[in-house]
Amino acid sequence: MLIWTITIVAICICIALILNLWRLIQGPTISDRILALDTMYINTIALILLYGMYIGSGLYFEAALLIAMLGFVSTAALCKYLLRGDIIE
Amino acid sequence: MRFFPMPFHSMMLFVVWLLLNNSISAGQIVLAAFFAITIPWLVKDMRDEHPKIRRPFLAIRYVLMVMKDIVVANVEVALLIIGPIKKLQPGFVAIPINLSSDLGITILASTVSLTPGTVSAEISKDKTWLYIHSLHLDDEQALIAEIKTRYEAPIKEIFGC
Amino acid sequence: MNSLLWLPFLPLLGTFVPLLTARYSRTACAFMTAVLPAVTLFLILSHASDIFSGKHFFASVPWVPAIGLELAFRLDGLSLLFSILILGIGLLVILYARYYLSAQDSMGKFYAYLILFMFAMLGVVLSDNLIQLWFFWELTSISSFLLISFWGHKSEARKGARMALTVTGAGGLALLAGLLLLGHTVGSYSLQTVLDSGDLIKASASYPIITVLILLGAFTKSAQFPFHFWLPNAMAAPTPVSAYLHSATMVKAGIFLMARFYPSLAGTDLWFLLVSLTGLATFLTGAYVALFQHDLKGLLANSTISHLGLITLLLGMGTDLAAVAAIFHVINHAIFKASLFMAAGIIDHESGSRDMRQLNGLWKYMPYTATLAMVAASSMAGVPLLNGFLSKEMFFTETLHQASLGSLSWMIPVLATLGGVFSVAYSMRFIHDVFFNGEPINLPKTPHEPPRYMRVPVEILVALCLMVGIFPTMIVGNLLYSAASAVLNGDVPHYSLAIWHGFTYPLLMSFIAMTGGLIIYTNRQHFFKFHAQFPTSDSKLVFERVMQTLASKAHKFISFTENGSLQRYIFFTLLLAIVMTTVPLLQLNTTAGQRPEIPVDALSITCVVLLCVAGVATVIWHRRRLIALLTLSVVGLIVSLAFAKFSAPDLALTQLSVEVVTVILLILALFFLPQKTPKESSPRRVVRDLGLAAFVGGTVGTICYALMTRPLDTISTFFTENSKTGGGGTNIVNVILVDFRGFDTLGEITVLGIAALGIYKLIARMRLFMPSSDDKGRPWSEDKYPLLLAVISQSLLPLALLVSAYIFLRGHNMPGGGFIAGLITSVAIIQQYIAHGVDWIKQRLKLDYQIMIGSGIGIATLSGLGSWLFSRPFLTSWFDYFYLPVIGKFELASAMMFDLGVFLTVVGATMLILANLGQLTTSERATQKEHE
Amino acid sequence: MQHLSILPILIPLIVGAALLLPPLSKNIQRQRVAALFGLFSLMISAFYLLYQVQMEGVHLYALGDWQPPFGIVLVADPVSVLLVALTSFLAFAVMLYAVNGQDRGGAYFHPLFMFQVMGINGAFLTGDIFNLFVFFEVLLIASYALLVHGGGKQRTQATLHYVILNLVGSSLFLFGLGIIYGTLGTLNMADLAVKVSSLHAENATLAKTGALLLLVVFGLKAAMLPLHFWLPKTYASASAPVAALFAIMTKVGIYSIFRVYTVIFGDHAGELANIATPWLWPLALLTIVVGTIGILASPGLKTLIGNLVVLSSGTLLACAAINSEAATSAALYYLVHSTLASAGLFLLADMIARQRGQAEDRFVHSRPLMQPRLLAILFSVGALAMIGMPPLSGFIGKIMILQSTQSVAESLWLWPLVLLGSLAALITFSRGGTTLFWRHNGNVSTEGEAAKPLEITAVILLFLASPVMVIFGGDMTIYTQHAAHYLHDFQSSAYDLLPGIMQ
Amino acid sequence: MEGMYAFCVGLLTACGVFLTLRGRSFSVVVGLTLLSYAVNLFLFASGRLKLDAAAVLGQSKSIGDPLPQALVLTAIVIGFAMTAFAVILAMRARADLGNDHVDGQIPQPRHGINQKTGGAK
Amino acid sequence: MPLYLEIIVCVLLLIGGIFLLVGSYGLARLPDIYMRLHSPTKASTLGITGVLLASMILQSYLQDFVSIKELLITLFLLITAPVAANMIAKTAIHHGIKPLEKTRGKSLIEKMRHRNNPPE
Ligand code: NA
Ligand code: NA
Repeated sequence: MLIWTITIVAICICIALILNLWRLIQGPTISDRILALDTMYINTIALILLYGMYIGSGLYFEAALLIAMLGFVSTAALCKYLLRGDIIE
Repeated sequence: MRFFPMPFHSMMLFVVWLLLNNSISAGQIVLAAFFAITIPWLVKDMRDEHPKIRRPFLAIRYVLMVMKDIVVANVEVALLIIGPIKKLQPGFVAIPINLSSDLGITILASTVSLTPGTVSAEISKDKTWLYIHSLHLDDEQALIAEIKTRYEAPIKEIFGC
Repeated sequence: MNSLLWLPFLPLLGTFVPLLTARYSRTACAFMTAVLPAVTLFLILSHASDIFSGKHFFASVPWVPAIGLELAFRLDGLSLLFSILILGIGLLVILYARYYLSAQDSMGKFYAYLILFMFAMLGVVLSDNLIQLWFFWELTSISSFLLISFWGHKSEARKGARMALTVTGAGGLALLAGLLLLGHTVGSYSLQTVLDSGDLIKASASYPIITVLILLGAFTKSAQFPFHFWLPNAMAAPTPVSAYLHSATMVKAGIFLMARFYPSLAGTDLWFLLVSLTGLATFLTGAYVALFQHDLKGLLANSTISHLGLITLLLGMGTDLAAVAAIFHVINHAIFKASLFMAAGIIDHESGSRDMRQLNGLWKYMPYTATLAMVAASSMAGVPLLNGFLSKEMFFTETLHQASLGSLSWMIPVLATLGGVFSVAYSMRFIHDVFFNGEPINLPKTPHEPPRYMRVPVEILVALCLMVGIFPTMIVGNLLYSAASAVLNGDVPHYSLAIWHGFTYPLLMSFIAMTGGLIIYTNRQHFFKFHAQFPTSDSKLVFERVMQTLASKAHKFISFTENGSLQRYIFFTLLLAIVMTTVPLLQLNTTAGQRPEIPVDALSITCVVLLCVAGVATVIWHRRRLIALLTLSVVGLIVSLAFAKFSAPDLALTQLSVEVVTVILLILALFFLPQKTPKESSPRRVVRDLGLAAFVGGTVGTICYALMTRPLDTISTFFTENSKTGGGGTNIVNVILVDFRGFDTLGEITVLGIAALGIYKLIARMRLFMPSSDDKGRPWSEDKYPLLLAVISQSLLPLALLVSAYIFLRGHNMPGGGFIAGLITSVAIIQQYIAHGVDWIKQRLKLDYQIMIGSGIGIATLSGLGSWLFSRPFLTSWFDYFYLPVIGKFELASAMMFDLGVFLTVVGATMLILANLGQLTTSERATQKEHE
Repeated sequence: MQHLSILPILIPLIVGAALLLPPLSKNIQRQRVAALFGLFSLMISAFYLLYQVQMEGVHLYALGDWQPPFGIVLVADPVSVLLVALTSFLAFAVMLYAVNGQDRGGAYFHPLFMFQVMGINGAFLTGDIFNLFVFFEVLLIASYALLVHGGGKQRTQATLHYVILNLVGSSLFLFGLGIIYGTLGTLNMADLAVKVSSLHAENATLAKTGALLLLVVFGLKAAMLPLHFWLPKTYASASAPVAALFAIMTKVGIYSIFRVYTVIFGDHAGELANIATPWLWPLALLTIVVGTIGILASPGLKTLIGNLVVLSSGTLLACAAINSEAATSAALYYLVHSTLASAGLFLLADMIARQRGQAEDRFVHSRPLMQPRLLAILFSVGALAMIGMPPLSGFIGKIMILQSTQSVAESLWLWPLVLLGSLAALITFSRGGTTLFWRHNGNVSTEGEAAKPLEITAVILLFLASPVMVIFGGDMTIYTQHAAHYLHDFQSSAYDLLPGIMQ
Repeated sequence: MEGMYAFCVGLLTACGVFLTLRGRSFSVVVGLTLLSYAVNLFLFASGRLKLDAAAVLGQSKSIGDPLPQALVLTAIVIGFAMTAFAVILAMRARADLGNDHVDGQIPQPRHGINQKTGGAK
Repeated sequence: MPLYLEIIVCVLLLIGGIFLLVGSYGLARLPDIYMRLHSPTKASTLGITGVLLASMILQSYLQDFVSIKELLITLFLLITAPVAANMIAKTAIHHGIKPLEKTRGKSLIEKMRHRNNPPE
């Protein structure tokens, strides 16, 4: 059952990722694209956790944690660029 | 206070360390304590002054309430998203706020973003207005009132400002 | 005779004498300079009697055996003869130059060059080793360059010197090739061996090429046609140089070379054709051209060419007697030509001109010098009772005995006589035009006799002309005989140096030459008119033009290939790479190997789609820079996912953290670089690049696939087995990084540290263009530090540091480690910079990033050095388990120290880059505002 | 001295790190003293290492005490120690020049210089192919940073090209390493050499692509045609001490080619035996041609030297293609000679340029020099050495190279090209020299800067090597022959370096 | 799976190469970054792909080849350093030379070509 | 694994998966940037929480001790998601991106852009 659920959820996430990609490519505004990327980070976190569950390993937790931490920084930096141009001022 | 310039953070760090290591062995506790002391000591200069939590229990209650709201909000929003888009009535709302600390404003804005169909979009220069975007705006005044009573008031109380 | 080893070096020692004594009086300097050559001459002469009696002297010590170079000298008849010429005439030139050089000329320098040249020449003639011979040969080119360009401020001197160096240098290179081939053929670079292996050489397949190459060396040096043009231009040198180099010595080096290798190379048809025809051509051209020179030295130079041609012709004939005649003429020519040059120098010196159209009737002004010059010139013309007559007579005799041209052999004596006619004519011109022929015209100075001692060298030489001319056997008999015997490497045929041989054909030829010469000279106006019809070609101009064309063609080629386009350079680099890899790849029959493949799943397909779409989107949108950056992030993200999926958690972590820092850097770059990318690639260029890109990508993909589908045995099992026991950690990757291959990591953090330092250098004093609005022309927002971001960032910092500590500490046993921890810390700090700005941080964070880098690398190195205390190699790790009450068992390892170094370097480097870049722009903005 | 063979890497590393730390970091005088002291001790240790290797044979230094082929080893053999000694000597002389003020053109000159030396020495000493990559990167990144030293548009421009090209090169390097590891499963060069012989069929084909990719990478460093474009401009625009230090940079590429294609893919490599030769030979000859043309086209002294470096690279590559002991020996001799001579010339060009006002080092009419005689003497020495005319060392190297050709075809190609290259150098040097020193008018430029005694000492030190290499040419060539023999002897250059592996 | 992986590596390489061949420094840097991704994936693949085989003792069923992972880690770090340098150098070049073309000057379109295309139109 | 645990994990996972999908679906579907902002900040955050909880339970079971470090990710996301949303909203407002025609209070955008107070 678990494997099946994981598969179903994985498919959900795959669709979600494709939708994110679609938005990223489609735009229309740059803010949309950043948002899409940010969402993609979140979906990726789920994907990694799911994979860890699938193979029954806890080794990938830190990767998920890092995406959570660093994805935010990169979103913030991108937005700051759009707002101010200079991100470190 | 010399050892704990940021007691709340120290506590959090202590817990988080143990969380991360999934262990409460003596060695990890020593390490947790070590980091709970050193990290705040390292970063204490890197902070602006923030008001202290005056009412910790209220704070906990607030957190729990927000968590519940998040779940509810999400279900609501999920339904809205899946439902017919044409029926959605989005809107911008300006909410007057009366919080004197940046931390308070931040918590309020974050809460608003996490809960029912609203996202904090902007804060006015003089920090007296919070602009939000609502996914489905039925009644503007009701929304303002709900946010002010449900979230702003407890925050004010927690930090005493 | 061991003195032979150091004897040639006496003049070398002597080069320092003039430099040291130049500060004293000129006479003293000249005298002191002359001492060492005189001693050398004396020492060499002291062996003369032995050599005359048939003895040869050899001396050698090994020098560079690898190339067959020995320090090897020989003193035989030929060497003796040339040594005497070099040192004897050299001494006279020293004396002469004492008076010739003006006060402005640096006498010390001149003498030093002169003696250096003397040394080089002596080395050439005394060499008993092919390589060493070439060594000195090149030295003569160099020292003659210095002498010709002695008056370097004059354009002709520079050009003449360069021309001489170029031509003789080129010949020298040919000679080197020839000598190396010769040595290779014989199997030895010893001259004696080579001389004894004549038959072997002539039989070998490389004989023609050897001969041609060696002759090229000889011909260029001896100004043989068609390489003769440099010699007249070398007349820009001070006259003592001309007298010495261009009459007596250097130009004779080529002759010497032919004489030296006579036993090895001469006597074949090839030799005859090359040498005698070249000699003949040179003999005639020189003689003809000499007649029409207006410059006194030009006339002498061309006559030198002609006489060198004569000697070459003799050497080419291949008969023993011709060789003897050649040697004899070498002596005679050296004597009379040196004196003529000196006389010309005196005339130039005392009258201020060398133009024979101005110089007239000098007899009245300098009768004594005129007498000397006339005797010498007569000798040149081949007037009986003078030495020139004797050797010319021998020359005529030999031309008559020549049969190698078959039925055309009669031409040789005829042409020789024709040459003789012109010799007489130009000698006449020298005498008549200068010393008689009316009054001088517009001379800068009133001519008069030179100082007493300036004439002495001329007197000695003219005296020699007479003495050799009248008592040849007594004066030069032995010398000639022993030299000839050396040239012929054995028996010398019978010859007679008598003045009178009866009424013979040669005498007739001499007579024809005399009368013909006189006729031509008296009718010179017609000849001058005839000659004037031809366009004068100034060899200097031609040479310069050729050189300039060469340079400009080269320049054109270089600026065509190295056109400064990086795109082209990269294109070629990749093209070469792809050609080199695809050629072997064509031999690969099947791409897929035996290894079973992992089945495909939906998740992977999704990721592949994401990766490919994002990658292609990056390319398509590379001109919309921010979007390209976003798609690039997606690619990075998927790459980290791939690492995670294929069991490399450490890689995933590293890739993720590096990715963020890279994106931040690129965002910074976005701000400072122009916001728009114009479309400038032509469709053709795009198609070309796409083609190459596809080709490269295809090849890489193919190889990658081929590799992955084939099984592999690696050394990695060792790491797996020893990770825990030997490295003390369960995370094998980390143990490899800090222990098994810690040295790589040390290098890697050094790279990072250096990059930071380099970037700091780049940032320093960088003047930036900062757009005041974004790419759509919208002004920037006024909200510098958004409130939410600022507050939240502060709260995240301690958390991030804790995570960083966690990642750091677990690294040895679980995915993580110093590098990732360092990047997390850096990103956390960068976030504070983004949220709060530089000034805010500056007041609060007192970290010297440079010191962090230094101490990071230092700590990592020191942790490696620790093992020296235990006599183990650098970076030998140490770890142990300890027990403490309460805490329990824990591990301490030197690898953690190492990892700490890594951590510090990473943080220091990243922050040095970003913080300084931020700081710079902030201060710039401030100043800009001030200006406004 | 158990640790002697790692000192050439550690000394510059430690001194470089120390230069970033107080009390050295803030005071330029102290930095100079420390840098000179560091390089001097480096020189001593390098020459002592050379002596030791000659006396006792190859030093194998297993880092971390992990035996080959598992750990990284340093191999101090006759070839590598020769180059290390050369680098150390060069670095010391160049630093002696730089401390007269050239080190002021920007921050971190001394530590970067140290790291650069560390990278070069590491690349020479390492016996591990991935570690070679790492040291390549160390020396490259340091060279990037040093290249911009002194600032200026041209420098930035040249650096940009240099950096990007080398980044592409580094990518190719990694592709190549991936293929090598993916087929052979090991990284130790000796182990690779042993394993490569047992490769068969398809794996051998794959390995071949990797090996040839590496050739492109090394060729890029060595300025092999058509990868040479970057060199003349880069060298001409670098500040003098940097350009002089760069004289050894192309040699790193050359060295790697010798090491990799003699030891790993040499005679014993089975299907991969001597794979580089068919490529190397024509490209080397073309490099010589292009170098020669470049020499003729050179408008100034620095460009000329840059093109001479290309020429010498081509010559050395031709030696590598000939692939014999004699050729390797010739190459080693010529390499040492050309490195020192070109380095000295770069420094000299700088002294000349500083005295000629706007004309700088270009071959044009200008004001007279302040120290014409001194500079002219030094110039002649450098020029003669570079052209390969006696009495300086170039001729021995040239003759060794000419003598090392093995077949008529080889001789027919190489001899004319090498000799014409010399002729081109002769022509351009005589044109340049006469112009620089004699074609002038007016007074000495007031903005000119006379060469300082230490600077002159540095140049003399570099040039002095040339006559020394002639006078002691016998010993020197015996050494290079010995080193070449070592490199070509599979037993000593491969099996002996794998103590734990059964043959 | 290997085929897809190889395809991705090839595609990334191609994208990287194409961008590296562009004229503006930003594109080139992006291209080099893509290329370094491809390189890292390639180098990683030289140890062959394995699922659930993290090189951590006691954590997974089997153990993949840890050596290429360590090599890739080194390569990533070095690549990062190099990219950082290239980015800042691109800025510096822009500051010094006034434009962001890798050759330091904007190439002038050649007249001949313009005329030709103009004529064709 | 006990069935009840498996069921809990599966339910949590499914909830997470669905919310994640809905979040991304909204992102793709909703008509303007301001509306799209809602879906990832909320739906995805909740979705990830579901997956995290599931992972927590499963890993705790698999590794035989309570593994609650996944909470840390939740914590991070809860803290950062609103800020990210705020930043993106700010960029959209700064760029003056027009909301859907029927949006109420459109006039506020100009005020927000300059962070002024709303008109009285
Ligand atoms: Na800034
Ligand atoms: Na690690």
